Amino acid sequence: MKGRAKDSLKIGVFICDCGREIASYLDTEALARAAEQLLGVTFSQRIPYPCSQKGLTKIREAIRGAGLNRVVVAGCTPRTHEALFRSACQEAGLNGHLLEMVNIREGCAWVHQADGEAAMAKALDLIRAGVARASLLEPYEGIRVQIAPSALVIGGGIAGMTAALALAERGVPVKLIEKEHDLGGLVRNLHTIYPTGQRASELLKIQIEALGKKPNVEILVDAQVKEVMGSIGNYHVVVTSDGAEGIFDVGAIIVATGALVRRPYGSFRYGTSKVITQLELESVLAKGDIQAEQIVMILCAGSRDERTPYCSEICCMAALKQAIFIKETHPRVKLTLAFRDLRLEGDNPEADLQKAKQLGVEFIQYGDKAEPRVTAERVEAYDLLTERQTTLPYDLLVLATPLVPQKDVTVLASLLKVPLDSHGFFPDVRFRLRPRDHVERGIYVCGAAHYPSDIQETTFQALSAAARAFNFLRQNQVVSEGPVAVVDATLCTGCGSCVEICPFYAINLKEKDGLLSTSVVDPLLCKGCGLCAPTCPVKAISPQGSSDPQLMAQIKAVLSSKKGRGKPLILGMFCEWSAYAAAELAGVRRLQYPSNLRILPLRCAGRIDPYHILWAFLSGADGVVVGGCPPGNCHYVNGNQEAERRVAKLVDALAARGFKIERLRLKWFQPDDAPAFVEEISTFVAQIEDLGPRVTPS
Amino acid sequence: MVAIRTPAELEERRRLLSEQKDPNQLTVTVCGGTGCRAYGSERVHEALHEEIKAQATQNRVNLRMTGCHGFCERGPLVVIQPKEIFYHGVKVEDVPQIVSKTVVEGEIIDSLLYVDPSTGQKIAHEREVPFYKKQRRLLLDMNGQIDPTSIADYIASGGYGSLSKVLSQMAPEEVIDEVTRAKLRGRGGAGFLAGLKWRLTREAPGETKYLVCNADEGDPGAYMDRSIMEGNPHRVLEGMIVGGYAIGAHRGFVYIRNEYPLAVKHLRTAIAQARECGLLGKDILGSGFDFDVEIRLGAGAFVCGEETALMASIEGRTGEPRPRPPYPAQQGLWGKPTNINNVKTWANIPLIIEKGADWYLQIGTEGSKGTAIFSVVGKINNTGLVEVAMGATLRQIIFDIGGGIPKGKEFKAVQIGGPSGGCIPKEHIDTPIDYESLTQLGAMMGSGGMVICDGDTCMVDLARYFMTFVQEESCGKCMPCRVGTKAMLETLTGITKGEGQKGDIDYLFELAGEIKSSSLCGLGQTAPNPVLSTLRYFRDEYEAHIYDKRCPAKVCHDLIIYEVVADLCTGCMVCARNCPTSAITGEKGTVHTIDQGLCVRCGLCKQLCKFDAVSVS
Amino acid sequence: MADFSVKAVDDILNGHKEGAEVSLIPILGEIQKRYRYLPREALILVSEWLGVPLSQVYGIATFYNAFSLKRQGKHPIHVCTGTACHVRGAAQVLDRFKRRLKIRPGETTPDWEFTLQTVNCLGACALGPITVIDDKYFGQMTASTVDKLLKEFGVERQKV
Amino acid sequence: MIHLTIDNQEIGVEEGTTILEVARERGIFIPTLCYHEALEPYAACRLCVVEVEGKRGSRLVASCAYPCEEGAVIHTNSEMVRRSRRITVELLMASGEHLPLVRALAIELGVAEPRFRLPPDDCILCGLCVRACREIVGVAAISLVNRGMEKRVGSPFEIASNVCIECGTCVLVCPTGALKLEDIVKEEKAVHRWGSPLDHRPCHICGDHNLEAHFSVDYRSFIGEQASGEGQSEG
Repeated sequence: MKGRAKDSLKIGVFICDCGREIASYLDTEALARAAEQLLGVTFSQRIPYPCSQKGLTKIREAIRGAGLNRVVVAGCTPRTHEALFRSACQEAGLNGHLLEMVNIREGCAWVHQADGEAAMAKALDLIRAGVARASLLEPYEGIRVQIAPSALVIGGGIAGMTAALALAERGVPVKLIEKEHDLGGLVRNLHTIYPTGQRASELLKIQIEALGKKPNVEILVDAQVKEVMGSIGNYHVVVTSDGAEGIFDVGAIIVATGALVRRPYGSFRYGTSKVITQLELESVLAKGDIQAEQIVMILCAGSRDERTPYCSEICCMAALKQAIFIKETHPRVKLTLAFRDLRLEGDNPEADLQKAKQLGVEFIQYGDKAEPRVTAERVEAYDLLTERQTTLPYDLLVLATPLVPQKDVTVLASLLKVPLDSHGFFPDVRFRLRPRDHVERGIYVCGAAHYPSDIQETTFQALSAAARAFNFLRQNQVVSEGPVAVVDATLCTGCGSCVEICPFYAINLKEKDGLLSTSVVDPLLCKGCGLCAPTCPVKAISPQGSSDPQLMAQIKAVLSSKKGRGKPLILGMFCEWSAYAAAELAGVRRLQYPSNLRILPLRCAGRIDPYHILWAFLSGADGVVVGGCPPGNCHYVNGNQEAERRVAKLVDALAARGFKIERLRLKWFQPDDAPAFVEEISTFVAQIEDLGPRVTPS
Repeated sequence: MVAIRTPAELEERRRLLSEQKDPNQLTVTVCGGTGCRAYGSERVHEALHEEIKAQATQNRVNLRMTGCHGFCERGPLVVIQPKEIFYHGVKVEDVPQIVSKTVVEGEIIDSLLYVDPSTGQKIAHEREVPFYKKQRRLLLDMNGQIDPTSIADYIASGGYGSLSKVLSQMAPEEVIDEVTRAKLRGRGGAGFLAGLKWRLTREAPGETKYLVCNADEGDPGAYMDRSIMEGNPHRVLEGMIVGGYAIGAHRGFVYIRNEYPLAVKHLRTAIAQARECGLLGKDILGSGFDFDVEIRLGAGAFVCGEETALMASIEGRTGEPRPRPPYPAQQGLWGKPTNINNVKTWANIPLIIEKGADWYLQIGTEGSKGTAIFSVVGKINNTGLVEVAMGATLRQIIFDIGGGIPKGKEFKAVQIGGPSGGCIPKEHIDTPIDYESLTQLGAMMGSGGMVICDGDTCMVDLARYFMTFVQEESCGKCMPCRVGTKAMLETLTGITKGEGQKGDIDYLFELAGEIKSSSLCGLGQTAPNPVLSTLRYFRDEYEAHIYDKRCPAKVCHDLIIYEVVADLCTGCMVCARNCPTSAITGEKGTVHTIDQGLCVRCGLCKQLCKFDAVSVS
Repeated sequence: MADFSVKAVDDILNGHKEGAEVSLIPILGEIQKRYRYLPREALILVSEWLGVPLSQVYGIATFYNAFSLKRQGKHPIHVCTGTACHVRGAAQVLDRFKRRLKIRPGETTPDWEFTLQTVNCLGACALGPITVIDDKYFGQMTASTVDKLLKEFGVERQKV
Repeated sequence: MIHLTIDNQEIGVEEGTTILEVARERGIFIPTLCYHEALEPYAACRLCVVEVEGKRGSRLVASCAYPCEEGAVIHTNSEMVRRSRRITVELLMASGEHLPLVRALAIELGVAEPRFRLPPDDCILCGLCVRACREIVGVAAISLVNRGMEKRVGSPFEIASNVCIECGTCVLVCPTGALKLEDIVKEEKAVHRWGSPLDHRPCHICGDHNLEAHFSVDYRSFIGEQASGEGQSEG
């Protein structure tokens, strides 16, 4: 883009009166005339309502008539009106990404109502910045990719089978792979289902038969995912099934790998003959041979502690179910249920509880103090009620141990490029981005792979995942309009910094010339946050529409009215999700704040390069404030933390050289807290004003 | 039933069917309208079935359950053809007798006959019953005769003749001309000329067009649409198919309340049969014209009677009206030109086509042609569905047909048109009713609900009732309707509670004016009518409530007290035992007393007292 | 959620393969019919299968009277408050039900036996005031017939 | 091009423009609450009503949605219009008397105080947020819930929406400041029970390892000079 000769530019600037809303605070005509003088501007006009039918027609006519190849609309916030003007451009045959909106309403007219002169200066600066950016804008078409109209379901448990069935019902070709030799997963070891009391084996039989009847379902057992190639819409999944290897091309993947019941070797004397897990008891019940006379059940055996902090949801109900069954079939058995605290789901679990008590099941709450101690003959447990140790002799000890993630989840996660949560389950990751910029991955998780859950919940999750997969496949193609990062292969050294930092696993290293490797961006995975750009040591990668030249041009332009004015000038580089939104809101609420703040929007504070800040000071800023989302709220996972770290580093570096670091600040903002924003800004500006203007080197 | 491929085949089929049907065939019809069913007509029907099997073995007897006969007051109704012997209030116990005597022997059972309250003489034949005699039953006629679940019945009695006529002999424009010439006005209430509406839709640009049958009869106290769909669904379908042909639509919807399960059932059957016979679907009667009808169940929102809300509901969104223009005729369902008409409008079409516009023009008044159906309810002897030619007077409807007010009480007013209509006092009892006259009187044809009020009806309370209704049914989209009606309701409630003050009436007028003039849809624009018309004719009652804190009709709870009339009370304890709040005390045999502090004025004691010893004041 | 099965909802959804906004209200109708209310899971699945925003589904579920988000009692009681019934004293009937069951319209008795509801006209005005229990019509209701009816359903009368 | 008279001035406008658009372009003030240029007209607040003369007398139409018609005679501020607006505002005040926006309108139209009151509520049900979320952002995280007097803005099941992108557009368009983002994004963000928080992937390498280099090259002098400059300014 450096190569472009400026004279080829034909920028059209349209200044909006917004009826009286802008015009009564800013001399829009004067702005239009001033804009005419700017480099590259060949057309400049004031319009009462550019967003009205009439206004849009004017813009379209100007584009065609004056052969404009860039459009700048200075008026209200892009948040509400960009789509409108973008389509107007497109209708006039101009690529929608060649539009730049300058917010002189919320961003200027409404917030500096008192000081007309300063407001005008600021408005002009903003327009300058807009034009500067516009002159460096590049057309962008977006990406369209056909979706392979089939799905892969990983895991043949209840979740997997339900999901596969639901998709097959609606005519989607499904591949269902199970790593065991039989379908059914955990449920295979179950006796009955809670709360329906249905035989687990029947439930499975029904499901498996139903699957068998579906011609469009292909089931592979003893199968495992070996590799996942391709990208959104077209995954090429390499699957090995007893020796043989096959590649499936699918558009959607449903992860239903379930979970394991932990076998707590080394604790609770597990492994000795008289100690079994809750799950193992199920098969005992299925056989129906209970010799024991004294059964003790310990709930939360090794869960909800430091090692496994979460609750496995299902154990309490299962234990209750088992206890009732045992007492009903073997009334003479003495059965004690030691629990931390009962967590029962369903319509009225109380009823089951009563039933158990009537049947003579004994309950002991050992609470959080101490886990029960297990000796060869008895269990020592602290009874919260009686507040003393009690001894429970047993000849069968049943441990309700937690559900834990499958051994190989990390492998699968890295193959699929999806994150795992701290426990090792697949979280329901949602990036809170504009739909236009955000492409669904086509990977969905359900069942215990997600979180320990009972049959009802699992079925629900499976159907829900299937539904989302179905609607994803039904689109036939994915469209991504949002700008993405581009790599200048001639500069890229293949250091892998960007690969490491990308929160969306969107960048890979590819072989180049056989030896050196270079970064390649997957445009469908990239969200254009720009985290990669500052991290690149050679500035080989940057997001479209916010490249370093563009940002620096904006910075320079927006600070240009500095010349000859005594007042210090502050630059705000604001994340559009938080700080910039708050600023707009301040405008809507007509909250006034100092006019010597110049604001530039960024997709994410993580785009900030210390470079830009230095450049801002060089260009005459007396203070710089960087605004981002509060920790944990970053829409791009950890852009705000990145920004924080970089700024901190810069601050150190500057401080070390005696630079007044009060001039540089990084702040978190809530998008809907305009008053806080105004206060924050005002105090910062005040501080800078106390410091006085920076003496720039002549 | 085999498909019918050409008009000729239809006529042939008709001939066969009517040949099979011997006019002197002994036929027992039981009214199967929701009203009579609620009275237990289904059980009567079963009993008849059994008895006939048991007794009337030798002579062939047809037993059929028909649609609503309209005379709901006297249900269950049984009519024995061909003699048309009319029994009312039939109970299961009467059945053996009916079969043995009337069916087998042909004798008439006096005890089951209808007695004309005015003359005191017994009437044996349905059409001589005053209730029917003075009606002009164009749309309801067949209800009492045909089995609504049998397309054969309908075809046999001339059904789908208009359709075949239209498809074989008339161009779409001609159909529209005919309807326009007949001056048929929309029966939904507003009375817009149907022909004109059709033309607008036909001429609106765009290939795809839809038509809708508005059967969302939400207006409380009106049930003629339900009765037609229950009793003669095929005529509605025929009307729609003809309309589709005229307008150029190939897909129609019936938007029907789900509070009408029987109507839905019969309509479903009818559609299935029509499809089977090739009267719905592709290439109807070999004309090359395709048309099909889908049923959409309303989900319980009065506002969906409003056409834009109705369309939103069909499209699968909340039933919120949208501003017009664009009108449905320009942009309706899914943005395509759409014609919406009421059940009765569609049911009129086959008649007009069959008998011609000239015939139709003879019925009714200058401005309003054809008949009007009213559901005459409330304080009236013969509750039921009444169909009269436009221009009939209220007196004819209420006294000649309706049999006057129960217990000889005095007629006070009639509320016409439900929540969007208004009250008409006795002064105007002789006004011929049609669209114009009703609007002039501050009422409205609306859906034809007619609630008769006597001296015991408090007009303020009635107005308040309707305001409560619209307030509950307002979709809440536009400010005047959502908050305005609430404000009116609160004011009215205040008045009925005796908390009314000077200025209330003016405030009501102000609000009413605003709501009428600036609400978004018809619901709001007509909501104030009940209040306005009662204010117009019964201002004195309002003032009685406001100024002397008195409810002339003795209805408004907070303005009345119940008292035991000492010399009538026998101390039977009935009231005391049943009083929900134990406000009544007194020993057996001694005069009871009502503790006004505890009394909630539920009126139960007055209801129960056999000695009329409880008075209201 | 005992009687409610997500699988059954899936079957209902399967009946409408064209899956679009158009079939939204009919589908909700079927679910309501089957469970007498709309369980949350059901609404979520409907939204996801039809690809209609959950907010829209929820909006519709709360807009129309026919839909309920609360679990309903075994015996729904519908008291007609249509005009005809009103002038014939429906208010007293409703009031009696309220007092006897100690619930307001739209509420359900704690034992999940009855749900009280008002309806705007069942079109059987001749019988007014009308009450419908378990789809059975009861005409010419009075406060005392309310007591009789409730007795039939085993609700013994205790002085209020 | 069609011709009409608005407040006694004859003008020609393009077909398809609404009365409000025309008025605004002509600088004629018409109050609105539920109108937004970027959204489909909603015609719910009824504040923008204007008088249109017709055969059967004048009538009020919502100017935000009503298209200009050939030969129409429109009055945007007649007594009829003002009366209607006064009552509309009075009704608005029933629950919104405390809102600056409403008070301003009341003063403008000369309404002292409402004769009818409801519990105070910041939301006036203009529906802007709902429509913005659906039409502009394309997310539809919130919708209008219930009907009639119970109507309000809400997210499904009254819990945090799991599709909300926290773009703040709803807050931005809200004319009364009723809407707070946390209303939509508070609590656990999921209608699905298993919603679990994003894992924050720590970044392994430092993004600024090249900063030193920059100092060593162009900027060192600048910083140095700066330091001294600062020094001086403090004296």
